Amino acid sequence: MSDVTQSTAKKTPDPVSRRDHMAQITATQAVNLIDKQSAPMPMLQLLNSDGNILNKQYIDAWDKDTALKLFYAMHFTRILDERMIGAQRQGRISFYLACTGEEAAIVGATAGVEMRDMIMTQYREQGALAYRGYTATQFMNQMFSNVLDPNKGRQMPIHYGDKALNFMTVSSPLGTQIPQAAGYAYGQKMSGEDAITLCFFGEGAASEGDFHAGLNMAAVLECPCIFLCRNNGYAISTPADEQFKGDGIASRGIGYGVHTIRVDGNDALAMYVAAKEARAYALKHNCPVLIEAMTYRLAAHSTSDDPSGYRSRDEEAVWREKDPIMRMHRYLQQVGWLHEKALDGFITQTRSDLLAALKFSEKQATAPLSEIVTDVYAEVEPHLQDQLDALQMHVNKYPEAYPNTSQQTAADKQGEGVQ
Amino acid sequence: MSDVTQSTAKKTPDPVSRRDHMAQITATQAVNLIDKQSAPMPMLQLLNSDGNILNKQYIDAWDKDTALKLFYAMHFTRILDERMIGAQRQGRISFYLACTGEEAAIVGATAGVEMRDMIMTQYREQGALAYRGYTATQFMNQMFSNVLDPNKGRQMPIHYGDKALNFMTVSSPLGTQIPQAAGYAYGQKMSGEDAITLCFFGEGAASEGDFHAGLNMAAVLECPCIFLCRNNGYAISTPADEQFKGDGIASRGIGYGVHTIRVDGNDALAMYVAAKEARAYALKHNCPVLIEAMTYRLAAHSTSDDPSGYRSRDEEAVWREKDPIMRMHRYLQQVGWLHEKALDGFITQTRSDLLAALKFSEKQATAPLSEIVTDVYAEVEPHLQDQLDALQMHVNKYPEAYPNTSQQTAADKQGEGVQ
Amino acid sequence: MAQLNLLQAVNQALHTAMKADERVMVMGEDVGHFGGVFRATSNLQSTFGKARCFNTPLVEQGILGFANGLAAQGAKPVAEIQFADYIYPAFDQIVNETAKFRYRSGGQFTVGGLTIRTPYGGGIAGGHYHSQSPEAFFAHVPGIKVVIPRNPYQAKGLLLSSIRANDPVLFMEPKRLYRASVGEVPEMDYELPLGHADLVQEGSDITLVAWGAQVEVVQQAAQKALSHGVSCEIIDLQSILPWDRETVCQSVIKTGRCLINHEAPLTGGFASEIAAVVQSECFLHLEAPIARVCGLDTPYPLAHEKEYMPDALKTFEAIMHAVHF
Amino acid sequence: MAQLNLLQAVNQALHTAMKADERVMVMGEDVGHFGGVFRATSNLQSTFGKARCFNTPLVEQGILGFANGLAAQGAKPVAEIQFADYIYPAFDQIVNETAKFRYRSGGQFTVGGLTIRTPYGGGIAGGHYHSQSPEAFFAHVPGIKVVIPRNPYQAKGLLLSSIRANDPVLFMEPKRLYRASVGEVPEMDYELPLGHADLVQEGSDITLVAWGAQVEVVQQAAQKALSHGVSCEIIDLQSILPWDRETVCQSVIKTGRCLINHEAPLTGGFASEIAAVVQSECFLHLEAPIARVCGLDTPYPLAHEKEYMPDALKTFEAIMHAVHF
Ligand SMILES: Cc1ncc(C[n+]2csc(CCOP(=O)(O)OP(=O)(O)O)c2C)c(N)n1
Ligand SMILES: Cc1ncc(C[n+]2csc(CCOP(=O)(O)OP(=O)(O)O)c2C)c(N)n1
Ligand SMILES: [Mg+2]
Ligand SMILES: [Mg+2]
Repeated sequence: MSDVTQSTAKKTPDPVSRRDHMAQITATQAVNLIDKQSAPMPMLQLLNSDGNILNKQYIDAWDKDTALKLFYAMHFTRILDERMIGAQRQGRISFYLACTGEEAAIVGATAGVEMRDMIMTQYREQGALAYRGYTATQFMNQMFSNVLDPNKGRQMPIHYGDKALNFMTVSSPLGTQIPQAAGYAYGQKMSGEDAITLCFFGEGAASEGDFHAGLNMAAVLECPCIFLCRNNGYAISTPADEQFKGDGIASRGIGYGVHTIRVDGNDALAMYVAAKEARAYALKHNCPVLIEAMTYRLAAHSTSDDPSGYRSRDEEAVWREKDPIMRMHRYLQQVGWLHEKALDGFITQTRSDLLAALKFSEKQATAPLSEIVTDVYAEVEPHLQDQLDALQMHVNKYPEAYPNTSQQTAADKQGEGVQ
Repeated sequence: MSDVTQSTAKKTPDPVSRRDHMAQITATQAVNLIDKQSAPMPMLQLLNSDGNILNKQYIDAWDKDTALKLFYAMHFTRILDERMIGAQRQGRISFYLACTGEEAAIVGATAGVEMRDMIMTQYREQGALAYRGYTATQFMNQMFSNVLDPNKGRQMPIHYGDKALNFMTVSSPLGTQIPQAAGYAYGQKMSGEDAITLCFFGEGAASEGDFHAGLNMAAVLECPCIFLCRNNGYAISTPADEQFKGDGIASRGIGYGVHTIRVDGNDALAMYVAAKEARAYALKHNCPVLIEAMTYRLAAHSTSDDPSGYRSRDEEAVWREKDPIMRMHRYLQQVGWLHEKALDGFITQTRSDLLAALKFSEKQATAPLSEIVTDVYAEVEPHLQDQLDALQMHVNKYPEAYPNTSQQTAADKQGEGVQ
Repeated sequence: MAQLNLLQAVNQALHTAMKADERVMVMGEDVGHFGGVFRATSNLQSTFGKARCFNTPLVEQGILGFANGLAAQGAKPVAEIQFADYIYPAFDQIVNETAKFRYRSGGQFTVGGLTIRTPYGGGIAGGHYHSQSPEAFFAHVPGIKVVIPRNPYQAKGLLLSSIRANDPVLFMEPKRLYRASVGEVPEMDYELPLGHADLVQEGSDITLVAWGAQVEVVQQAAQKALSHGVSCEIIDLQSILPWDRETVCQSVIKTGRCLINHEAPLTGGFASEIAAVVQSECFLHLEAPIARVCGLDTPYPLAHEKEYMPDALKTFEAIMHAVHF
Repeated sequence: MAQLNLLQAVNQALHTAMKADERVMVMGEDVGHFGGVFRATSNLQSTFGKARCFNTPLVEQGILGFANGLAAQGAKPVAEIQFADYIYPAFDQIVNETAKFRYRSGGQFTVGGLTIRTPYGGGIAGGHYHSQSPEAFFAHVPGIKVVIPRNPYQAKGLLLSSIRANDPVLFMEPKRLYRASVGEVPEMDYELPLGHADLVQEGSDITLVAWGAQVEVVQQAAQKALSHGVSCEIIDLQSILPWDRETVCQSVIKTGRCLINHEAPLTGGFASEIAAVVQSECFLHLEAPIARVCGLDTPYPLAHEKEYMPDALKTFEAIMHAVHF
């Protein structure tokens, strides 16, 4: 028996010439199937539903300014959602996707990292932009795909992106940003930046192969990043229990050797603290940290979706009770930081800002026709120039058939192109 | 505080109308990063290096016939490896890939399942075929890509496949068989078969996205299969510690909610018992089981590889001491089942069988030229018939340039085609 | 006969196939209880049970990997990829596995029972991740078949053939026609042959080749050309791989001119293959260069979607150019 | 000047690029200490450290995902895919991400610094998983460039240009020439322009277009044709996307005939694009149909590799057929 232990649990491999992929493994003589219960994954909660702090150690985790900024960004996001769902119903935009119910998870985590950190998202994280100061007009320009959108109106509504705010342009294919975040963080480390990458995704997207690739590579290649999974119970109509059989996404961290924390995603303080500590840990140890935010998608998947076909009102009601904005509201009341009137003012102001921005943005022109071929390559390659020339001639011949760009084309020629 | 536990650790979700993806989750108020140490993964060992049984409970785990059949298949595999590495050095075949050092993991697991179970492999699992009775000539026909290979010589050496033995034809792209195994097992379940799928792969291949897909889908869709990862420390030159940072592959099972067992892969009895129990469990519960076999690739990756560039002789020597065939040999001696003379006879016979088969197979013709277009589709589509006709005319015009098939073509026409 | 839209025709085909053969199983993201994001799989789960119509986790490579294994076992999986734009994570499983399964095993193992359904194409303000037409990628892959219907009647008949074919089939559904295209669909079980083009309209001056939603675009162009005295023959390819070279070439030999229209980018699109074959087979009959009216060589844009599209006007212009060459 | 083989030239280019710019980083399976399964990355890790030349886990979609992120951050990753046959798991990251990164963000974010290196092609008894030539798939993807060298001199100069280009480049290396192609390679740092074809040999009767390892095949065919009195002009495309339409079309206008040769299957191969453009641009000058001498529409076989290949004899036959059309 001693021989067994020696041969299979050798603890001191020769560092120079001899590897032992079993150095840390001990032996057993019993046939036991290990199951998920063997690694319990409790969820961090710092605020209860009354807004009381549950762990006094975190009483000074943030200051009033941060807490209020975060709270206002949550409100901004909620109001934006309401406004845009309305706009979509009115046929003013083609598509919208709401963050409702997940504001604490997103804004909380964003507040917990630094402005110099890169944020990569899935699509439901407009709260991160709101916290970083993206304006009503900026949101609207993207959603109306007009000439003022720095993404040049090339993608559907909600595919925001802003270089200045370190917010990577959203891409629809799910999960692709996960290994990209690892690579981006590796680049940050290599160029000596004091910054990490914060990468958001849904529990549905975590089923993609890219999730596996990203977490494993980040661990092996020592990338300072935070993987933040919003487990909101649904991927469109697919409930979490048809998505995985493990204990959420957090339990996967163990398998990758990635430090992991599960958090109550409707608790802004817990999200803030978790993100802040995760950031510090990731930077200090050059490693990824996985956060699973347990939350709920109160909204429909998108404006194309009607959840009444796949989940009960009953279930939604339970979660409406757990509204993260409400909880934060109570907390701010408890600690005496809430100025109700200022809040009302902010809400009113935001509503009117958004409406004004909407009215402004929807009137802006489309980017000039020539932009159809730019940014495919660094330069417009000859074959694309030829295609543009032919297209331009065609549009000139049939201006009425292409009303969006035929006018612009004319305007361009007169040097009056919209900027 | 009571409120917290209620809202986040609800244990009795309404079965009809209300889902709760957090029903099993408890709350904590401490910020703790969970790491891989939280789920220890010991390794099942039943034979020590002297061949003594470590757990008397398994003293009758198998009978003499099974043990000897398994042992002979291990020997057959080892001899085949030696012979074919030689053949490759002599330039008789282009490529070979040895199983050496991993015979117990592969043959042990194969012995632990039933003949009616489907086996899908990566490429290093010829021991499974040997156990199931693939003959010397069958091996050789594949490796010489001749007309007698039922796979019709379409793939490189070692891409075995045999329908009669329930052994899926090997495919080079790594990991692709993992989700396929889940689907195959689902099909077995749906058609009411009393059978599972046993799917082998390496710890390197377990990095592929297909691994993630396969394990998760098998768990969610309740597929009766065994995923058997051979963790042999290397993926070509890449050591396991540059492949992952978790505790091997076993620790990932937790995250998928897949029952898992880690086994000493050089211990044939432990592998046999683990596979047998895993099979029973998978069938009974309609679920996957993950087995991680801890072993070592004693051979070079393939005949194209020279491991001296990336690992020490020292390290190899440690593992040569742990030779699975030696351990099994000692065990058989201990229990009095070994007939040394019969073994010598088997070895001598196998050597001469293999040599004879090699000499036979290398002389067999290539499949007829017409086979170049069959099996692309169920029928030869018109465009492929046209391409074949043109090719055949071309070959007829320049027979000396296509010596392999020009003769055959002539032979075919005389109705003398090799069968 | 019932008037159905294209979605309903697909749904009816699935019902018919599942009823006739219990080995037919439908799988994909949200295809279960919900019936798919477009509702193409409505009521399949309630009719045939959760074991035969099931949601998968969100992993396209897994959907195809699983479906390959399931088909190898003898079942007939109909796997949905929610949008053709999201088929690329499954590219390896399709190109290296599905398409080579039979060949590599000498016919011992096949995934001939597999059908992959996916909505494709633009015109729905979807930008470059909800508008792609990736048929050319798959047309370059020996071992699968690629089929595209243009209306409900074809959709049902071709889908039934695809499911029952002994070869794996990629069945691409023009999503902008899902509700827009309505027509008579027999309630009975019928199949339309794969690999055959459909002669939509006879004509004498030029052959127009298209498939899926673009057939209606070239029809409009032909209409306009007719008012300028030009008679167009219109061929709907239906099958992209293998494609009906004979029908196309015979037509071009008759008309002397050829135009191919597709939404995908010009360079390396499937029009290039058709043009390459036609110029070779009809060399002595061509009176003008073969024209390709296709998407630009850019990602599919949003704001400039109208300008990007190979629409009827552009097609008309190219027709007139060919005729006056 | 030193005589190097193609592998050594690639290795030298990588050394040169990494030395000149610390943002250049080499990554992939086994590229580290081991120097890659073909040894193309030999000594990079010992020279530039493990942080700049590193092994990745075995996951192509991750390699490209990681490299996309790294490039977006401003680095210049050179990611190796061990065999082109294994690039498909990364297809989504390349087609939907790499190629659209700049476009979708209006130029705010780009992965222009990315280079993907991969060995491709047959002739090494590799069967269908070690022989594929997947260039046509990528040629249909606006937003990346595809480059293929045919000898050591090109390999170094084109690889340096690719690494430094402001666009993502897929750099495909003809593996059967890795050791077989030897030639003089300047030790200095030099670049060859992307998007330009190389006129290998002037001639008057027919234009032969090829790239990579097939250039030498068409050269052999041209040699044989010459002995039959036929003068061939030979063009090595070098860049597949964008490709040099002008050089090819000018040549065909001169010779009146065109043949394209590639290893990949015929249907939907890149020869079809060239044929489609040439028939259009050179319509009035063509004296024979454009010929395509390509792989069969089957998976790349093993036992019948010789028969499958678009070899010199088949090319010669097609030349003579075109000339006597
Ligand atoms: C690769 C890919 N497959 C499918 C889709 C279609 N799709 C869009 S959102 C979605 C569900 C995502 O669920 P989850 O990741 O949980 O995020 P949530 O919507 O809940 O925030 C699906 C299937 C896609 N965008 N990309
Ligand atoms: C998709 C894919 N990528 C790369 C390769 C090349 N390759 C062949 S074997 C191998 C290493 C596999 O290692 P592992 O899975 O540990 O199996 P082992 O060789 O140790 O048995 C690699 C990288 C491949 N065959 N397929
Ligand atoms: Mg979700
Ligand atoms: Mg290994």
